[in-house]
Amino acid sequence: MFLGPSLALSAVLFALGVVGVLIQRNAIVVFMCVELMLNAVNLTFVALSQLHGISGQIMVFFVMTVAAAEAAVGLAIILAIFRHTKSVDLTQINLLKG
Amino acid sequence: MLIDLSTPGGAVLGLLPELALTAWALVILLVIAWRHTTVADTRLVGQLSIVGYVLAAGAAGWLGLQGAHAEGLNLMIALDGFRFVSDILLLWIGAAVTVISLRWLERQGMLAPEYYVLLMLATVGMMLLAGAADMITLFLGLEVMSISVYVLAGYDRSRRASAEAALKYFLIGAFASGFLLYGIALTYGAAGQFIFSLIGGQLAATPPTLMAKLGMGLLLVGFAFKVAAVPFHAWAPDVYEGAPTPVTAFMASGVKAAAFLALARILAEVFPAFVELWRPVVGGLAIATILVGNLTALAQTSLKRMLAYSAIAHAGYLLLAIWAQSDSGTAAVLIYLLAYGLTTVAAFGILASIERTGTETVRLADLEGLYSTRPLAATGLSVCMLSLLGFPGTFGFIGKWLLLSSALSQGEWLLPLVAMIGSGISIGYYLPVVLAMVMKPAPNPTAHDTIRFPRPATVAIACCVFVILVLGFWPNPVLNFASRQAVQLRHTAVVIAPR
Amino acid sequence: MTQFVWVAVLLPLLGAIANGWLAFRRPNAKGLVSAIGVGVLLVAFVVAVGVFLEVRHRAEAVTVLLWHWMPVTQRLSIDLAFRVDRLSTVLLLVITGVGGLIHLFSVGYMKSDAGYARYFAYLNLFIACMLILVLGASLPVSFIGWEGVGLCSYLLIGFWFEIDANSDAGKKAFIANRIGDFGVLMAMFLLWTNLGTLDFAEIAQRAPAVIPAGSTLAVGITLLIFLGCTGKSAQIPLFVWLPDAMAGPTPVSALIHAATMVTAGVFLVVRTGVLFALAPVTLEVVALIGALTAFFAATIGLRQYDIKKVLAYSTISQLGYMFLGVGTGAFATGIFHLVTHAFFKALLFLGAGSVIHAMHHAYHHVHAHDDAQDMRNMGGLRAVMPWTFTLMLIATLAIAGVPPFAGFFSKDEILAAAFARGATNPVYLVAWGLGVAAALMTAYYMARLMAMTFLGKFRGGAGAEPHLHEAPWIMTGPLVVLGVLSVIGGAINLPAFLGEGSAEGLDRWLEPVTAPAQALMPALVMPHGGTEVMLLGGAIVVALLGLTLGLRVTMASPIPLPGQAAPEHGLWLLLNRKYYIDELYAAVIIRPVHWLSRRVLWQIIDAFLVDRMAVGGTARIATSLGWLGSRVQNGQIAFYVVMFAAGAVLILRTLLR
Amino acid sequence: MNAVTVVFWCFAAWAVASAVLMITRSHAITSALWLVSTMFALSGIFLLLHAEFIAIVQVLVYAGAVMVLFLFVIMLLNLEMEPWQWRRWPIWVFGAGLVAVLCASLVSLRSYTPERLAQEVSGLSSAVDPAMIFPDGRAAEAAARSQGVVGAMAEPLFRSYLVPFEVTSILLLAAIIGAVVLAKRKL
Repeated sequence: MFLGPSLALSAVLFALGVVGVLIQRNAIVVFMCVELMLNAVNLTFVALSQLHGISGQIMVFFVMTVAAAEAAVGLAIILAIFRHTKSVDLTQINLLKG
Repeated sequence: MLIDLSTPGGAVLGLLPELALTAWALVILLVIAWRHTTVADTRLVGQLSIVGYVLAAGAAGWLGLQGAHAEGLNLMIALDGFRFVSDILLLWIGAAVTVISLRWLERQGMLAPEYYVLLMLATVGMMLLAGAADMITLFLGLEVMSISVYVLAGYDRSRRASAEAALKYFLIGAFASGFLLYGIALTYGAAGQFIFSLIGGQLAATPPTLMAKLGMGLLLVGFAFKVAAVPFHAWAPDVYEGAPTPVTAFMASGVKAAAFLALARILAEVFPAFVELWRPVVGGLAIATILVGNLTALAQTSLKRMLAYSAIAHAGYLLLAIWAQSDSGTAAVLIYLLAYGLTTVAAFGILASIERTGTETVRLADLEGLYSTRPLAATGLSVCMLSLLGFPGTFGFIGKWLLLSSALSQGEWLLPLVAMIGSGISIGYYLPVVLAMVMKPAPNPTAHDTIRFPRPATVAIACCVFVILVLGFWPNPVLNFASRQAVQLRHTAVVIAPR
Repeated sequence: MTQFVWVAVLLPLLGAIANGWLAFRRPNAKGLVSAIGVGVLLVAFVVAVGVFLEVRHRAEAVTVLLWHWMPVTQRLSIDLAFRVDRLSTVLLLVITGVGGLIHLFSVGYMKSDAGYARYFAYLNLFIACMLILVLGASLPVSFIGWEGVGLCSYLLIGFWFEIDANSDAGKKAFIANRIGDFGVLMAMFLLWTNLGTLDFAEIAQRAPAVIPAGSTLAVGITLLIFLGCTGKSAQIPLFVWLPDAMAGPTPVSALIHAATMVTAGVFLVVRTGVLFALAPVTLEVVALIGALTAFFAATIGLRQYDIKKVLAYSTISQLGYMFLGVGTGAFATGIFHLVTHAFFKALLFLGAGSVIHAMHHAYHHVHAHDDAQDMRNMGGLRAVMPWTFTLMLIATLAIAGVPPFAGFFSKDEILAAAFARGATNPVYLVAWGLGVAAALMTAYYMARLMAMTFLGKFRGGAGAEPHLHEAPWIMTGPLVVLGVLSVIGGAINLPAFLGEGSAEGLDRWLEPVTAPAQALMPALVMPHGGTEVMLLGGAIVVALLGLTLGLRVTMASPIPLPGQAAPEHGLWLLLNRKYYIDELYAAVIIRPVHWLSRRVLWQIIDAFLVDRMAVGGTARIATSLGWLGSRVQNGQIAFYVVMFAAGAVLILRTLLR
Repeated sequence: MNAVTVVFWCFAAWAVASAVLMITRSHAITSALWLVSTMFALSGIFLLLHAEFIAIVQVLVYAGAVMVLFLFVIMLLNLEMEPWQWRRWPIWVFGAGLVAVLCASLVSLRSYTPERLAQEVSGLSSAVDPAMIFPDGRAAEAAARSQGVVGAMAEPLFRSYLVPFEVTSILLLAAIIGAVVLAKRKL
């Protein structure tokens, strides 16, 4: 069953994703860290679906669809900013502030 | 009218407004396939898209008039007056933003008619989010809305600020989605359900568990991001400033409204049993949001950014009504969203017309003497500012009054006091706008010559301003209507027997 | 006619819209603008008279329901309704009557101003709002007017917006008022949660049963209402805006900052009299604050050189008297002074406007840029402006409290009431003492104003002198009417000993309004017989003494032009000369008082402490906090994520507590 | 500790190690590859948790398609190597502390066992059999045996969850339009 261990692993991976968002400067890698967070949550869903039935896995299926859609749009946005700044370094992207 | 949502026919009927808008969006896409080159094409598409909003609003109104309700449980989508009213509110915002975008896109050289399709799809997402009756629809609606708005925020591709706004919104938005999803997962774990009313029943049957508490906390984090509550607000000013102005209007009114409606529904249907747990959280968020939003707005010189912080402050006031968790609170949310939506769309609409082509932001100094050259625009913007300030005689006052009284009727003192202090601080930045327009002379006679008020936008803005004033003195019908719809959102869970 | 009272509100509103439209379309159609602007006021006055004639035979109030405004739940139901009773009728007459005269005066005064139509639009809007304020049947309706008059006042103060200081003054006025409004709003919520109503009639009915007399709740509610009144009526500590508000056109000062709007606070106290009757502590506070303001403002008024500033501080001082009056629980007395003050203060301001008008024209002819409002530039105007001089003299005698002019009766009644209360409560005795001292100073500074303006020789330069002339009749006409009212105004409420039939007219007239509150308070035994005569005599002596002193001290020494040697040094040179007694007096009493007035009270307390620290300081703190918030917003996504994580942790830890 | 448990912990260690490496690499491609590695590890855990379909889709869609898109964009942009540097300011120490607290809150979920969850859901004070409380879980296992893994997913997906399934089509449509609009050279 591995319910507890899966939930803990999920939490650790989620936290690692958050840390990645914090420390990385490359917009693409930051986005990948967000994907890691989504994956971590998927693990929670799957672990719980052993008890609660197939609906949890169906949710995971939808989450993957969402992740794919986000990837398409997100990478397009990153391409768009790259056209302006010739860089995807987030520390350089701070025109808007104050 | 009784609708069985478990059958395909019932689902189609129940989702008629969303389906109508989506179908019309597809029709528009087909039109774009042939006509997407000239200014006239863009304009045509924009005008056509308004039909979709009207159709969808008609469908929502029809369902509402038929008294549509679900046979058994609300599966996937809610069938109650609250949803139909939310739908019409959101559709109205979508249509109004479309109208103020009509000539603006041409002026700014953004000739891609897909803009209107994305606006429609975002509205579909907002309607699904606000009307969702289970977590899956909620999440998907949220994502449909968010993905469309991420793109819209970056739609002005010639400006770096727009791309930056899109990137910031996207990265932090996706990050927040992760929290929200985690919340959904843990709530699912604690209740074994995705359907709101069943989760509510399950959670009410047993004392709060660790998993349920964490799930609720993470869901609150996700929504706090969407409504831009402090300290999850930091993205909002940057994104609002960088996005194309009509899109900013859409985000500040529509996205925020949808998130608030969904939050009201979730707290009412899923977590009514945890009310004592989440109240301190929502109250704390409200206090922080009101104070930070209002104080930081004081320091702004760019009008768009000032309105962004003001939008944050208004989210704080709305949290007050959510906090109250009562029928009058829900009615206050509806009324305040209407008042705030009308005002925000009108204010950003005027701002969009004042903007010069290109990248320059409108500063306070740019408004000086507007009253002498463009009296109607200045009057309109003044009314908007007074309504946001909560000046009696405007609809904003009615909204604020209802918010405060809904919180006060729960015997709460601190929150209304903070709200009134915040409202006092807000004089410091709303008033200078009126002051600059009415009391300062224009820096030079040609200062306002670049301002263009296209007819459709003027009509839409004038309607908004007129309604703000009329409802300020005669809000009766709207108030009665809102309170009738609000009571349909139950604040108690149907407790199911423990398994 | 009572049922048509809304016409009196609607017409000025329509006038405002029409004039606002003309301001953009036909800015030069001044004839049309004046016809609309003054016309609507005339009709409104006729309506007011009609209402008065009906109300004369009817003691009970009539509620004119327009439509339901905010019926949200069963508990809260607010109608947009007007309450026509004897109190609102009095105010209705004063506002439309005095307001109409000031409109008429403005036709002449603003004749050559470019913003003529805009001016009348604001003025009409102001009248509409003021009428909503006094006619409102419930607190929220009155609050619309309350906020509306604030907005109009703010628009009119900054009317000449080309000058930055003017719009700043407007802003200051608005902020001070909003602090007060906060109090009113809080009081409204308190009333609503406790009484479940905001209707004036129902408040009066339910409050005695629900709110225990002397309870914290009663004191809290009334103090909050009074906070609103201090803002609107320029009392300590929120008076700072009124002197600055003189930046607007002079008829505006007359209408808004003397005759009508600033008295709204007094009106509100009387309107919610039952609540105040339940809170004796608040009444003491009201009386004491009123007396202190009367004294404090009069002291500052002693040493001002700007003619409008003198009148501004005088207004604050007189408003203090009104609050002293209502603070004794003698509500009708406060309203009495409100009415007479409307007459003579409007007259004073319009007279000052006439003087400024003349000075301005004269300077305009010789292309001088001296200050047309500085009294040191005036002098000797009696010869060229006999009408204005005579009328202002009447007003001076009225405000100083010389019988039989209007101010004498009202001011004396207030002091008598305070003295009577003083028999049982020493607080009122202190207030009475302050009031008498303020009366002395009032007479002094008014005599000084008259002497500097009208007596002696013209100091504004020989070139300008031939161009001085009396104002046209459209301006002097309203002054004459106000002059007559200032003379006979006291007749509406003569003291009892002057005849049984006509005496205490206003007291009896207002009795249906004030009776519920009076029933809750210990009866006020007014002094009679010997005491009354002594008080009356004392008041007359104080007034005459003040006037004589003011006249003599001012005329004793040559008045230096602005920017020349300070008078203090000049006085020392004259020490052993002709006016030895006066100079001794000046050295021992007048100069310390002047010093106190100008250096301590005005410069330190008013300008520095209240103005800079309290008002400005709050604004600065808020702004710097805002700046801090703005710095946190550094544009770095990672930083935003840290804030996000902090929020998430806070929320989760709160829930897991 | 049986063999399955050992395998689970191996996968877990693999996932965490890959994730740590992913977030600390200075080059985007390396990070992406470590993310793929994490996803493989997770898909192994999904298999152990009896979610075979999800495990396959994880490899096919996530690791196969989405990550290839990432790699494609990274290479398209051809970013130069950015030198790794720790953020110096105390604010990042503060941030790390916050994430540690966040992580600790969430890791407290490790105490959950099927028995505990069953007890909490049922509201009973004595120990209960999870199989009694969670009939859906057993039903899913039975469906997987009778209809096959894909069938057990497909049945509810196209019946109960038809509406969300259709909503995903709107989602993808919006994403396609958005991506095209943003990425087109000329509007």
